[in-house]
Amino acid sequence: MRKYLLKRIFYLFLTLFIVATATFFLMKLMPGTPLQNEAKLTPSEKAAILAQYGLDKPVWLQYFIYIGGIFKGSLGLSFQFSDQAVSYLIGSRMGPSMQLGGQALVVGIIFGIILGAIGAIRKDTWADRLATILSILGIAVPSFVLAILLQYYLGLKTGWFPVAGWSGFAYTLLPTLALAASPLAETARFIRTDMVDVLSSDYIELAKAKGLSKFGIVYHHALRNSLIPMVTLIGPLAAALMTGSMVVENIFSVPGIGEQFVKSILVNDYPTIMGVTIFYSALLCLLLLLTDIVYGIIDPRIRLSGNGD
Amino acid sequence: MPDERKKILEVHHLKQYFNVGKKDEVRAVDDVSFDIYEGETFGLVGESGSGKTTAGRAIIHLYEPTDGQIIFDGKDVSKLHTKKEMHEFRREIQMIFQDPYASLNPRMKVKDIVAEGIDIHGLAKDDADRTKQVEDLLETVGLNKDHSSRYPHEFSGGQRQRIGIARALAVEPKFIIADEPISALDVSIQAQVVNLMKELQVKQNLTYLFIAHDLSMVKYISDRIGVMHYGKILEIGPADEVYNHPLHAYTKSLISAVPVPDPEFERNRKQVPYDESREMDDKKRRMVEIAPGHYVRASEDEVPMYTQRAVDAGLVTEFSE
Amino acid sequence: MADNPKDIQLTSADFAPLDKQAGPDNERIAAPSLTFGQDVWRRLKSNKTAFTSFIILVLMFLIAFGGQAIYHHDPNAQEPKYANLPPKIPGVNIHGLNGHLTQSGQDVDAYKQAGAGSNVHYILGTDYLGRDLLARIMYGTRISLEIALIATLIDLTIGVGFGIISGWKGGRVDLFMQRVIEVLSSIPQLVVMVLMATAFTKTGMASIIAAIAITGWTTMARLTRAQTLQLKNQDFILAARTLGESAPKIAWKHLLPNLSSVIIIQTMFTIPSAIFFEAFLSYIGIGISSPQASLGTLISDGQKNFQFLPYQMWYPAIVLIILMLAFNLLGDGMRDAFDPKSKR
Amino acid sequence: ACGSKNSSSSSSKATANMTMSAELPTMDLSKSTDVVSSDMLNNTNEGLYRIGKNGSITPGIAKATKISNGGKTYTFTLRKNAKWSNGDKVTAKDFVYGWQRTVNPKTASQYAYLYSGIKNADQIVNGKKPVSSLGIKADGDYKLVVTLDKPIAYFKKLMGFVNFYPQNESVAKKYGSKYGTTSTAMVYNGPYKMTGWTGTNLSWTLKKNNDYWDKKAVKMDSIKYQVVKDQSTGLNLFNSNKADDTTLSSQQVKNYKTNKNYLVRKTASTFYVELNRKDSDSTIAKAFKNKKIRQALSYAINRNEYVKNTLGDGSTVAKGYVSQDLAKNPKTGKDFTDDAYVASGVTYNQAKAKQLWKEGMKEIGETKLNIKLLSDDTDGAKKSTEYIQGAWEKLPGLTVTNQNVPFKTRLQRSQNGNFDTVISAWNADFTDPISFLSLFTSDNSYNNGRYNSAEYDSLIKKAEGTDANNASARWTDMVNAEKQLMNDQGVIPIYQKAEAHLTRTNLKGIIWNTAGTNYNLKYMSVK
Amino acid sequence: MENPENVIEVRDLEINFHTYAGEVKAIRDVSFDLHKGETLAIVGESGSGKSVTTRSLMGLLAPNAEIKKGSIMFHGEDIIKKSEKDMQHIRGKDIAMIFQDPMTSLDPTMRIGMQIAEPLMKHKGLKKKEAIAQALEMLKLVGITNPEGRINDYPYQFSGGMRQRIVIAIALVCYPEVLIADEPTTALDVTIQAQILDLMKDLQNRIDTSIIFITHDLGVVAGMADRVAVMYAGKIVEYGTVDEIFFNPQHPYTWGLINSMPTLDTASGSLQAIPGTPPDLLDPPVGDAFAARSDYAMKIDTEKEPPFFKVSDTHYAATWLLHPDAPKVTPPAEIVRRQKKFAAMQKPAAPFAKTASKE
Ligand SMILES: Nc1ncnc2c1ncn2[C@@H]1O[C@H](COP(=O)(O)OP(=O)(O)OP(=O)(O)O)[C@@H](O)[C@H]1O
Ligand SMILES: Nc1ncnc2c1ncn2[C@@H]1O[C@H](COP(=O)(O)OP(=O)(O)OP(=O)(O)O)[C@@H](O)[C@H]1O
Ligand SMILES: [Mg+2]
Ligand SMILES: [Mg+2]
Repeated sequence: MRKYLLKRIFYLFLTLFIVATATFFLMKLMPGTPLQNEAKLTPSEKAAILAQYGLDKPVWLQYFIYIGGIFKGSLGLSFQFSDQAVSYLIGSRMGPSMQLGGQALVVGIIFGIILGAIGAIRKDTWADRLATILSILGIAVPSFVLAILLQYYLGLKTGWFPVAGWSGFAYTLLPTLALAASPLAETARFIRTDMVDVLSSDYIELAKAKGLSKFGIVYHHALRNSLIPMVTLIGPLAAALMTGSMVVENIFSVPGIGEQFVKSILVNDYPTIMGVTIFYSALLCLLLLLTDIVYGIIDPRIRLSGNGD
Repeated sequence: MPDERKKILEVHHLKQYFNVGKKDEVRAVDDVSFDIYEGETFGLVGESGSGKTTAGRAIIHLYEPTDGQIIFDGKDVSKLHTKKEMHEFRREIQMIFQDPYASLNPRMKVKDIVAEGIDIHGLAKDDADRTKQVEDLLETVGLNKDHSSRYPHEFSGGQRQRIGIARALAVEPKFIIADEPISALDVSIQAQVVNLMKELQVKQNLTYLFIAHDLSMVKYISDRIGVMHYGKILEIGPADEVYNHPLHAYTKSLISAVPVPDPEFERNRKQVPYDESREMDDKKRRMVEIAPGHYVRASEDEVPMYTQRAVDAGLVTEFSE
Repeated sequence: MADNPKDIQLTSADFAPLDKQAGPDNERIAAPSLTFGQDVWRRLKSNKTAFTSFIILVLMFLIAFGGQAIYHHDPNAQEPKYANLPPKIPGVNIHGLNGHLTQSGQDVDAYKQAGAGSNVHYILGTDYLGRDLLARIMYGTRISLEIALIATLIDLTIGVGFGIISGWKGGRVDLFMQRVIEVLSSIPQLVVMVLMATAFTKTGMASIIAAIAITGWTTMARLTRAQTLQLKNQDFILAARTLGESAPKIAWKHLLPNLSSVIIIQTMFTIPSAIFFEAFLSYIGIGISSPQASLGTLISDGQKNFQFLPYQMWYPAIVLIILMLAFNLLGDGMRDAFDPKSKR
Repeated sequence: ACGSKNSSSSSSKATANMTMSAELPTMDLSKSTDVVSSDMLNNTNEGLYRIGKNGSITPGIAKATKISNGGKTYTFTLRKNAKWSNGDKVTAKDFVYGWQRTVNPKTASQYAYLYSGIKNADQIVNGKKPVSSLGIKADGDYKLVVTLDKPIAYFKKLMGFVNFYPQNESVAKKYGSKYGTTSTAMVYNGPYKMTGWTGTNLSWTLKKNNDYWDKKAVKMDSIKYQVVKDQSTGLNLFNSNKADDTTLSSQQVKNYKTNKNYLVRKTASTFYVELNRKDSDSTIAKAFKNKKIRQALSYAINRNEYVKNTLGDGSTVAKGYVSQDLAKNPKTGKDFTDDAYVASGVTYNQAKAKQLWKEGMKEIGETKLNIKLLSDDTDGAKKSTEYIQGAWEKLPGLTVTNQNVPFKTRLQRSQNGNFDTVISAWNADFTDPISFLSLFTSDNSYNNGRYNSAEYDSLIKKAEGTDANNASARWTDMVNAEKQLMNDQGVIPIYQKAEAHLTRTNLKGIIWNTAGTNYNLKYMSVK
Repeated sequence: MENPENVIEVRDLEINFHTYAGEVKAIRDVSFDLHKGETLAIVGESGSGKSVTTRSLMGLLAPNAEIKKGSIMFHGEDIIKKSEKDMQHIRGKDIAMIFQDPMTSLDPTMRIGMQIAEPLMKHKGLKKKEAIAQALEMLKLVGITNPEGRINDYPYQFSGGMRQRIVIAIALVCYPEVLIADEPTTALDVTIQAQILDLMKDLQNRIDTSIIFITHDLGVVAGMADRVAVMYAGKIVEYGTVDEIFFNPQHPYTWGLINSMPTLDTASGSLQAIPGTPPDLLDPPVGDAFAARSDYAMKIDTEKEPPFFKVSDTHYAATWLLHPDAPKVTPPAEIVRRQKKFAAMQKPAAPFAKTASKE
């Protein structure tokens, strides 16, 4: 178990190192500098400013400085926000994203499970079909369409929810809804497929033979057995929610990291792009590792030592 | 009584370990030696997980053995380096599998399944020859040529198993490893397959390594039997002898557990328990020929005991030693 | 049970032994012979949702790729004076299809306002440059599908190849290949997209496809690897090996056909996700570049005017949603059809 | 959270909710480069002057100004009642510190180039001279002496630009690299103080600054800002009374044109097409050196239709290269664009376009031309390229390929001359035509299309040199330069950018300028 | 025919499955009784309908099944007519079932104690604690060593034989009147199989349930059954006491079955295989379904379905060979040998034959 964990952690760092290296050099290939009004500067002025950002040094040196910085927890300075540390930027923007992502994950998963379970239990009935269509709609409607519909109808027309902004729990509701659609859909589909499998397994047959009611079977046996593999979905899903929220954050003016990421891309703020990329990768790897550990803990069939592939 | 017959296969101290060096190391086959003579059927029995399949696969070189020697037709299998030698080896030795559902590619037509070996080894002159060979093979195994354009899933278990046999026969092998070819089949179908195998053995002068856990069937088809347990062979001997006068306690226990389709017999059946811990002491054991051609895995101090048993069973006279 | 069986009157002819040769064939297979494909097709057909989806997709493909033969409107022809005209179908007087708009709370005839003659009508309206929206949606669907198809092709070649090699080789090779996948899938697709946009000096088809090519195939590779790992120990593969079949041939003859279901199903999900990825890129402004259009660019353009010209968002959005629904439902149906467990 | 529901309820507190389309990147006066920070800094800080209505110069910290030495020495007398929000007095040293900090290469200010003309500024920026040699001296606490290398006609206007505002040395030193990165790591001497800005968040508030010397003039208690990047969201916020000001997109404009809150704010920003006379493709270079072809390309564009139907965001047809509402004739008060108007440079005439095209093509001996049109990949830019492509392709034998690339890529390629035609935009830093015109001198590095006219060069040189202290002569020089450029069709102006707003009518006293610091909210009030 | 000794009476059962290819006539007119305390073995080839028959007793047929005809009387009530809710009260309590594969029939994520306790909580309304306590007793009963230490383990921690014991514990925990064992030992090694079979016999004596035992291993039948029903192609073709079936079989299919197994005495020579494959139940043949594979087939077999002919009070067989007008045939040698043995057994102790078989 320990050995396995250490190995996994080693791989995690290896992955992050490769990601950091790859993004660093790729970013170096891209045009663009911290200069905001490049159009108006003379070359010598430009050179002076670039020197301030350490961009006058040879690339390999910049690379070592950058990698060295990561170990000290520094991801450099943002081009867009002058003098703002990328790590501070990420730190201050992470909160809202995590909150929204977390809420959406909870909402999505709970309703997804319900929808998926209904589909599996009532397989091939109208209820199943309805649940399927509903859940696919969750994936089929682009989040930016869903978000503006929610904002327009539930925010502006009815006035039930704040239209946009970020000052209190009420402001999180619409973005959460908009975000929850896709985890809901994915959960529902996952649970349905999995549960259909489970429901046709021998131990469900035995449970039926015990005389358990349909509810008892689903609740005590089918659900638990479908939920455990579900854990493997949560890791990537959670990571996706943090990264995928950029559209929703943009529309609802949420000061989140996703929204900032897109902005950084649009203004070529490379330190931020790199920082966020590494942050995302770290988050993803960490969530996947956690997922595996949790999976090993909650699934009695799997012992970590056994799945070291 | 030295055997004059030709040994087609010699297995010397074969070891096949999995996940070597890891915590979950499995010694699936652990120091196994036996010989198989040309034209005979050698039965290998043992509980699930005792290493029968692994032994079979190691012999046919699906695994790289951890240790030991396999000599087939006088050639050391692990020394077949050139492609051609390996190719030749692959023709001479074939395998029949346990699960008739998993052993046929569900996406291929029967004729292509059967002809696979013919294609690989280029045994057909042309398409017509290929078709004819396939049809002949199907007929040999009791199917008709209409079946050749169907897919495996349309066949019953027994029919599939016969297709598997036809596939193995297509390359005209000398030696066939049959890994529990009948365990997945219905009783009535088992007989079809067993009869077919016996018939083919005579007709085509085949040698079989017949793996099974059904002792009565093994006894019926085999000339000699090896009993495996925990990766080791515990007893080897002529089929009748092993079945009727088992020397090793494990063999005894195994045979006593076989259900017999005779209510009267069953009513009086006594099961002999077996204490596995005996095998677990750290004594050095090797195969000892207790009676002619009848070997038991024993430590030096156990030999007299087994000899006594053999004498009691009338397998040897007291003086033969 | 039978009341008096012995009373049944029979003649001795009835008891004549049966001629074995003339008797019924005891190895007969009664069921009609179905190839795997036929079997899948049959089951797909019996699944109404999936079949409808299939038909819809076929239609959409036909319209997207061949529709211009019937609807001859240049999707790029500008008519700025007729910009932002709502749908108008001659003879139909339903609000939304009659060329009327609600502007500043008032119902106005947009066509009259734009000074369009009575012979001017756009079935789905026009966009901000006065381009025919129907033509653009058809064109956009085509571009979206093209992206999806190319992404799928890449999935198939790189993903499947990678997965098979990784699974088949095992050991160190597998370990290394798994790491490659891990690294690739932990870089956000968006970053790759940005990098590609730069590498290609502009955003557009090529950079989107390149981005998908770099990261999109990992799921396929994972799936095929897992499946290959399972298959490679199957008896029929072992049988092929004992017959002396070479590895590439085994991959081609035995692995691929048996992977086909996994591959096809995954493809059904790759296609919509590629379409979706492009739509998302369009929204944040790094998608297909003008005057090319994709469903994504059309929706994100329309989305901006949603409150005033809802049709500009809805029509492409509906096409996208139907496309997504159809692909997903077909994918689900395929999964059921390929799954031997649900064999009936 | 969402306090005063409607700002029109003029109860006790006067508040308003404004929207911004981009984040606030910094509150460091030396580092501000964008409109958001310059707007915020302009309202929370004050320099020697404050730019008032129509670019007028209104009093700031300077009470009196003396110009001597042929316009090369400025002596400012500072008011004694000006204070920082931490209680410190605003003194001449603060100006010296602020200016020196900005030109100091260590600060890496990107607007230090505006100091060009102040004594030694260029050398200091390039690290050739010490910071202390900058031509600014404090003569006691309340007297400031600035020395220039040459007269700068618009120097007073420059003083209303945030990079020339004073900075409090003790505060700047205290926060070090954190200075200006949050609303608390900053000190204010203007009408408002900023609160609630963490450095990266999307909302903050301007509160009335009670330490401001002219606080009596300030009517607003607080002005809340929210960054809204999606224009539909902005409109929705406005319609739900959560915002009192928002910008509109084109389609929104179409629907709100008659709304009582509708307002258009012009910016000193002109979009124009440059033609590469040094094109690597010699045929294209040859074509673009032909005036008839250049004119044909200009005549082919129906700017009216484009601005009205396609762009529709309140932008107006360019009257010339220099933007409208930027500068007025010092004598007649007429707008620069009226004085320098050359109709042929910006009119649409398809027939004429085709005719000129044919003639031009004949002159260069070609029948077909294949050119690429480079531009940004933003929405507006895409629309422009699409439109211009459509318009140009009506000229016989001309095919146009669009290239929409990221902003920085576009810049790089324009500067490297790696383009056939490019849609460029220029926005003035300060409210003087020279801010535009200096660009097209033959040696200017931003003259991407390599427009080359000795006449033009000499006119600009005169305006910046010999005529610098003579307002009307300088005006004439600039008008002539513009006419020269237009007659040559050196560039093809398309439109002047404007922002369409919905601004609640009860918001009064907002001063808007097309260049420099756009917003002056000192006199803002709600009715 | 109502007999108080009968726990279950199945009459004229016909079950079809709807499939794409048509109706699979899986059960074609099956009738049998289950006596109190007896073990009834059902043998037959794969696909002959053994599982479907027993599943219908539990009301656990696949959704595409349709009961065309017949009744299943349990305590005077027809199970077929019962609602799903009512069936839930019968399942696990009155009729319990053991499945073939111990490796997959336990919920992998639930502690085995809980799995055994579940029926108690459901049917006896016991609290969790009491139920677990009883489960522990049951674990002891089925011979799990150190049950206290293992009650909280998960299935993967047990070997196949242990798991099958647990499955049996689950089935027996409510002391059901009827226990259906559908090939309970097919997946196990012979040594483990022997243990499990002994355990079942032992438990049956203790709690006196009636067992329906499905298998295709005649050896197992010989050891377990009191009575045997032989199924072929959806029909019962012969039934009788275990001795009658093994020593005096009448149906050619039963002959074939017995003949195809090597016994201790089958020294050499070839086994008598039944040629061919069973008929496709989509389109069952007219007459005797076995005719196509039978060496003794007669013309009538392809025309008319044979009725049951009585051999003895307890022994019936559906083959035209028993018709008084049918020519006498000689069964295969092995059968002749057995019949001789049977005759020998009958003569001296005819009155005791039945009791003897009951042990
Ligand atoms: N590839 C492998 N990796 C690891 N362990 C293996 C592998 N193959 C087999 N084993 C293990 O080796 C042992 C022997 O397995 P093998 O399949 O040879 O037994 P068997 O006698 O054929 O059993 P059965 O009767 O169930 O077929 C088992 O414990 C099995 O789990
Ligand atoms: N759900 C179903 N749909 C269609 N046909 C079915 C279904 N279940 C069973 N059958 C068919 O009913 C017949 C009897 O099946 P059953 O499972 O009772 O056989 P069995 O005697 O138990 O065989 P085995 O020994 O293989 O378990 C078979 O032909 C089978 O194909
Ligand atoms: Mg095996
Ligand atoms: Mg069954």
